[in-house]
Amino acid sequence: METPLLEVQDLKIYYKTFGAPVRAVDGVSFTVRKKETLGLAGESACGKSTLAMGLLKLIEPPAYIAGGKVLFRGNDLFSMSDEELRKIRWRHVAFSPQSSMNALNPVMKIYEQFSDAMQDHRFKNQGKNPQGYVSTLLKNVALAPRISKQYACELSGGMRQRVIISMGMALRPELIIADEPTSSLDVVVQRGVLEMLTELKEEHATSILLVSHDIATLFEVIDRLAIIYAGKIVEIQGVFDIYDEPLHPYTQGLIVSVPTFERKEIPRSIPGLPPDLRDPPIGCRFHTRCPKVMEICKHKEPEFKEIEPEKFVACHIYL
Amino acid sequence: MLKSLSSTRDLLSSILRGLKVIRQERKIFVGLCIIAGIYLVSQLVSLISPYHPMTMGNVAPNLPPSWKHPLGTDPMGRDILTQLFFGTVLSMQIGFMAGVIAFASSLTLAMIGGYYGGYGDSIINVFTEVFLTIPSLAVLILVAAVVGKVEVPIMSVILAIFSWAWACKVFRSQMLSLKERGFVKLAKLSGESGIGIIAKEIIPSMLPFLGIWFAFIVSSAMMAEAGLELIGLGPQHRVSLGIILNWCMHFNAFTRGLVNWWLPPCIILITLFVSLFIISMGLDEIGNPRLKGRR
Amino acid sequence: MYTVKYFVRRIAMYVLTLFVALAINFILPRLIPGNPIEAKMVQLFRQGVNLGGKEFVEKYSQLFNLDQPMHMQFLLYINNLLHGNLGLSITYFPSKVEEMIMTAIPWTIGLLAVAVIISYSVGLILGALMGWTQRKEKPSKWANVFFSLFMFLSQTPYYILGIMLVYLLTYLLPLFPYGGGVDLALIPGNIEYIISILKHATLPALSIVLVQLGGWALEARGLMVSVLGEDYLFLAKAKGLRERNIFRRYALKNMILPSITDLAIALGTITSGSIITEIVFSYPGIGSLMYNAVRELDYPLIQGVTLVVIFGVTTAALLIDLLYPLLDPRVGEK
Amino acid sequence: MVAILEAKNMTKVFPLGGLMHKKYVTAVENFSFQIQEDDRKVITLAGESGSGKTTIVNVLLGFIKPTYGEVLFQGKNIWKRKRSEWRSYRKEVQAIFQDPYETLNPFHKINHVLMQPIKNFKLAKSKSEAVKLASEALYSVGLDANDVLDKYPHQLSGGQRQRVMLARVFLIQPKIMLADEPVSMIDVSLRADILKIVQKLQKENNMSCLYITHDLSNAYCISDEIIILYLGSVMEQGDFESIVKNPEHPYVKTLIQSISIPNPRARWKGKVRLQDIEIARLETIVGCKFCNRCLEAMPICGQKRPPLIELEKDRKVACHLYV
Repeated sequence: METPLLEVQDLKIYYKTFGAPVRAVDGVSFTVRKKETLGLAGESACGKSTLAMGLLKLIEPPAYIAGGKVLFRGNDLFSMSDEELRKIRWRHVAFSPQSSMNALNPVMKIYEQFSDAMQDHRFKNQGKNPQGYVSTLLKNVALAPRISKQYACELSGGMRQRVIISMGMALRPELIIADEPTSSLDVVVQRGVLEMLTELKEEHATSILLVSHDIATLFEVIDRLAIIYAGKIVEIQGVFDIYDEPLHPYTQGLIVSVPTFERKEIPRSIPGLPPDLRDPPIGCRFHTRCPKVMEICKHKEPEFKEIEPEKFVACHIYL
Repeated sequence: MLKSLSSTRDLLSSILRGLKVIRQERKIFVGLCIIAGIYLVSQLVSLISPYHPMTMGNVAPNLPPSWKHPLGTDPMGRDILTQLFFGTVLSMQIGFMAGVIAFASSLTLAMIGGYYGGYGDSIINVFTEVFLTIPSLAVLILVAAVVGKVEVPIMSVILAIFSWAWACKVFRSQMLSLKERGFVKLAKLSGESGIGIIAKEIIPSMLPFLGIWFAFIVSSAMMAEAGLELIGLGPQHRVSLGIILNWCMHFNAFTRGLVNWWLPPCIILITLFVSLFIISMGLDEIGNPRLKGRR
Repeated sequence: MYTVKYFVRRIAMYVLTLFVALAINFILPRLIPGNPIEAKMVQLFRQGVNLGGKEFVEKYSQLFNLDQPMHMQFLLYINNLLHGNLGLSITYFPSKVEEMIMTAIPWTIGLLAVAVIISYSVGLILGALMGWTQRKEKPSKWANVFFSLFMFLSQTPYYILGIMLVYLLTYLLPLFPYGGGVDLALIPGNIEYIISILKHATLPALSIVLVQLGGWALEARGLMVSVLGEDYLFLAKAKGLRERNIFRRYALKNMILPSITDLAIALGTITSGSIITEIVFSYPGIGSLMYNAVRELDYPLIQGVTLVVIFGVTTAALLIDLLYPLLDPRVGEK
Repeated sequence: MVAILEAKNMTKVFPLGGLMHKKYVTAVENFSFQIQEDDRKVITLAGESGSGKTTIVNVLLGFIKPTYGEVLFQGKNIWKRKRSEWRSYRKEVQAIFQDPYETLNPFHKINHVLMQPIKNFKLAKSKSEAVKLASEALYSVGLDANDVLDKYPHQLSGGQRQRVMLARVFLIQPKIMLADEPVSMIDVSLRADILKIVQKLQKENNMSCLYITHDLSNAYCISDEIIILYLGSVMEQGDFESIVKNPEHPYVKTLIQSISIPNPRARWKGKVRLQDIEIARLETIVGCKFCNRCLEAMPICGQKRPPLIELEKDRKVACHLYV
């Protein structure tokens, strides 16, 4: 079997507090394959953003990596030196942050923010005319070349998001991690941006890890879907399988809770509240809200495993 | 503003809550203790001191420190330690009074102007900026020179006039951002009046911030006060820390090495300023919990 | 983005500030009960100097336009100002106030400019570095030591620091001269003369620099810490830029710009401080001139000096504010 | 019959700065709508960011004054009312907001936000009655008074805070409730609960509700009618279901098609056209505001603003295709 592009093994990221640490990501394993779009869905404060940032060690104190490994093409990112990791970032794995509104440097022109990354990574593919290269990149996301001479404050939110996506593509990375790339955008713009991202991905054979709370939008573009709840991945399946036959009760509840034009009624919600990650429940973390809870769920943590080919789940029902 | 007993109780409970926070916050507690300590000791000692700070010739002049005169005596025959305690009390009183006056007026102007807007606000805004750019000391010197012999309350007012502007500008901009906040809208929807919103919604959410600026105003008023007195402008016939320094300068105490005379007032002043600054740092941490533990 | 509105507004503010300063300057001395000339005469008489009788007072009152009605006095005052005429000193009659100020002003500007430039630039860099270390999980001990030191300095009034420097470096360790701006025995123009000027200016400058340095370092540290939390800094890290470039192009640049406007606001305070410092060191600048004028109740001189100081500070602040939008692309966008 | 709340040709223009060449932005243009006394409907006001929906809320709640046109409450312009009459307007037109955390003052306990309207609108005669009222209101939204009254906002979850806001509306019993994005800050799995309470509140207390949102699929579950805004103008309005099934305006068509259905087999078809207009240049558009993104644009679309015309009963559209 060929090595996956990115392999995460039992990753743990905690936040230091005065009391017990917040276990925001607590033993997560998954892989991102070549040329695929993997969706990562979860609700607020489930640890999905922390996970996305942690993959490239972009987390800042009080967050810290409490265990696990991240292998990029077989190389352990956490055992690299800072300089080696720096060279991986953006050049091989690009990261588009959640709040793109203020992610561009307000006092540098857009072009300079493209070129500084090219310089620091000694990127030469742009040929003799870096200006023209940047213009092409901008054109790929339907922005005019004159944008490169402007400052971020002159652009709208959707334009800034597109600039960041085209910056992410500039060094031809193998993987793009996009944390809620479109959640602050309008529906139509959201669609446009995601369509562009997919198109660029096809063109350059890039992989994408798309993190979002919005399952309906994820369904539009992804190949496989991972569901994260309270710091743990509970299920990973191909997108059609997970829609047709969601395995984990949380996934089932989540899909049903999304309203749709197909039915004019208020959907069902999942009762209860997500747990406090400082003191998560013993056993399965979802057992306090699970409609199919069994006795074993309350004291034994279900193992995350592949019950059938391509079907990963962590639930006692299937063990 | 307090319409009923229940709101008085609310206020009391919030003050108690504030005191609890202060106890927990080490910086504020330490700062307040130092300031209160300096004031109480000075006040107490000045009450029981056997010497008079102003009357000349009661004791032999130019004595070095001894058991009878721990800091010695000055060239005019006065006990320096007694001067120091009297001076500390007066300096702190003037600074605090100036601070209260400047703080109250800047807060009132900023709140009313910022909340209601309109022409009144524009005028307040313009005057704030004018007072901000004018070097206050130049005008203070002019004022003090014109007024000539000033009494303590007038000195406080003069200092206050030149300490309110910065705070007013900052309070106003806070007000402008706070009044767009959701809870102000909600209070309006709940039928609350403008004054009610300022008193019950906006000022409470500014409390740590107001504390910082109060400390800042008192500190800068005292700094200006001592500066003015140092160059001979200020209340006459009373002794304050700045006036002691003025005498020191007059008698060339610095170049004659009379450390016992000029150093103690300097140390007290710096201690006061640093304590006030530490208090405001503590308040800042309450206001932005993010900062805590950063340092 | 240079918006016309900002430009016009700022200049209008400047004119208004000057006008208020003029008004204060004009009205305040006239609030004293009685005639300032008479007051001065009485003072001189007590000191044993008799200049003459009633005619003398009248003659002088005429000279200072004190016999005119108030509004005429104001118009004449403005008219004189526009002609660069600040009146005659009473104490050093018949010296012209503007000439006295002109001899004092180079001393002050030299002292102030050097002190502000050194303290602002050094303080900013030190503060920025101090803030930059806060990124790390364990900030270095040095950052804390420096923080306490700067906090201490920033809370020390100029004059106290000045006094301490005088004691330390002229009494205990007599490295520098005390008082005056230059050794008057020397002939102007040669190297020795310049060295003497520098020696005399060192202590006053040092006391301003040290206090200001503390203030700017704390300010810069605070600005840097807030920039550290910005999203663009996170993206810069995600972009895998070199540390040095992130510091320079992302952190420092975003932090310095707001501090420039702070400098414009702080000019007034700095000038106030330098006035007292000059007095403490009997440095022959504007501050000392003002101090002497106040002691002698020389109203034309007091007025003139106040006006020049206010004019200088507000103009400098205006220039900074007008230059700022050229540097920061964010101004004018909203 | 007099409408209880009516907006007549309401326009709000904001200045954008610039002294020599003053720029303006028209946030809302010629907006008219009304709610009848016995309507008791839920009307959705939908639009993207910059569509002017927040401005409409602020104008209807009397926070800002419209530049042109008027807001009538029971037939009377609210800006020509006496000061004392403002309170009665406040009593009848209430709102809940997007971010309940922002809307609750962190300084005060939950108690405060419920007692304030009781005191100002004189809903209770005594302190004990006031507490009883508050407890009942909290019970009706599924909260226990003993649990929440003494807590600070940060001690509650997002869902609980929004419930408190709904309890406040229950307490005041207004005739009209404006719900400004009430679920967009709440987790997907918990949204339905809040929507159910909104629906219950509206039905059981005979209120009319104006539901303001950018998220059409949530609004669809509880609304009867919809008004769709684009850059400050109404594009299409009428019965929600018929607009979803059969949108007429090209913008509304794109919008409805772009809304994701949680089904990977029903993905987007075709591509949307993205083009950005700077806000400042918006004022120069004389024709239809959607013209430059419209796939069906005609020459007239760039020259003349289309009027809002009635297609059939309960369906209006502003597009030259139907003139």
